[in-house]
Amino acid sequence: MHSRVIVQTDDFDVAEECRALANSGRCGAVTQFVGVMRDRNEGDDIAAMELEHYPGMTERSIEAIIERAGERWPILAATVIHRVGSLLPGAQIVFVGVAAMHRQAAFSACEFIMDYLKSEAPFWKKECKADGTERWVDARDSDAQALNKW
Amino acid sequence: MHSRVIVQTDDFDVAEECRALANSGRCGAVTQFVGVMRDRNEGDDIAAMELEHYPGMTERSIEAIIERAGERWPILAATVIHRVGSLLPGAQIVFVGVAAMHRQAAFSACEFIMDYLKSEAPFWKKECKADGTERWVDARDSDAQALNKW
Amino acid sequence: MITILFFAKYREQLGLGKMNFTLDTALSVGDLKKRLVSDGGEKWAEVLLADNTLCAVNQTIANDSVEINDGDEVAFYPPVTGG
Amino acid sequence: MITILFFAKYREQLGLGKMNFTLDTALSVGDLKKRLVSDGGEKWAEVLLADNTLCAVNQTIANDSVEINDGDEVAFYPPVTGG
Repeated sequence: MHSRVIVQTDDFDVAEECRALANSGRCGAVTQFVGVMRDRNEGDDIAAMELEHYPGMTERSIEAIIERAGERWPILAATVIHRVGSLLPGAQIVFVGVAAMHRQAAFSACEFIMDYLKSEAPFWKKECKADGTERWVDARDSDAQALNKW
Repeated sequence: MHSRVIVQTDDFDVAEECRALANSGRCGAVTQFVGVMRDRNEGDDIAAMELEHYPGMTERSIEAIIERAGERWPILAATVIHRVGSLLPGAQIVFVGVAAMHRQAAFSACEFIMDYLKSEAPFWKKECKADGTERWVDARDSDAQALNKW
Repeated sequence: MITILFFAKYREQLGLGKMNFTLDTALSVGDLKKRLVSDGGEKWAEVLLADNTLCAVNQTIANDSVEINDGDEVAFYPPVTGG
Repeated sequence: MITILFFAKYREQLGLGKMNFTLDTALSVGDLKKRLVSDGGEKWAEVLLADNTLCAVNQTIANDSVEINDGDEVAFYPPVTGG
């Protein structure tokens, strides 16, 4: 199983990632998740966001999550790209892509990786509201609960 | 909910589709499935594939599946693109993309649409084996069983 | 008159993708199958009477009891294998 | 000597992202928290003794009983919110 984990400020190209994931004659299914920055949160208009991470540990924790996914489902390759730094509404934040022979494994592994990334990978979001004030985003109970299905 | 269903011979651009799906300030999650042509099936090397559909009914049946997904999950937009005609191994066959505010709805609706497309949308695959012989692909029991989870 | 369509393997088996059929009396899908088999013989029976043959009337899945009316589009096809 | 890192809200609350700390004796994570709070006061208690404060030792999640050794990298951070 081939894995690729990148934390970067730059945007990513979903089509390019898809092609790279599908680049095995055995691949029949690629499932991709893209997290997008919304322009509202908790009832407020959001003008921008700042994303911070823990260099080193972030990448390691995502690698470990992919490893666990690979033990549960027969997947061929997985790619995770997470952006950090300043982002504007509509921006792509995170990419999780999984290639497998068949779609069931690709779907399950992709959702599994995304659910665990949300709960374990050390990233933090700070929102800049349209009124100029800033706040750190609070963790959501629903993200912790999402792990129950695995 | 905005839906877009296209049957075409041309390839599609996953990044372009992703951007179009994310094009709403409320969108926080885009889930995408891409079916890819494998170079082996049922133990044989496959050189090419021919895809046939039922013009009109194919599009209607996919629209109906998207409609059902929209009744079950709060999704913002869904796109299905399915190629027909001659395809070579590694080619993208089908795209299913779903945009939603949150990832759970996007994941479920995307997998639901793909599972029902597999069982209901009138497409047929004919394989051209590496030895030059042709065969129509048989429907898989596993695709019928995949519907049980919904 | 109705239009009858055949797809994929069935189109090849019958060597026919589309035919017109004059409806002299109201027919169900099941009646139509019997008429076509009685007119066409063995090869048609293999296609139309197979357990997993699907039928759509005006692009909606139809079982044998569905009534066919003048002007309808009737399609017969094998289990689908797209995606 | 160990390195101690603070991230996100905690980095801002303490006005500090990274510090060195001389380990004169073996300490557990819980011991280290107590030492830092006793040295730093109220503001440090708010960060280090909060129910949901996470700690990683050498980039692996660690609870209060984990032993810290010379040269280790210890990080304190709030619940994660990426994705």
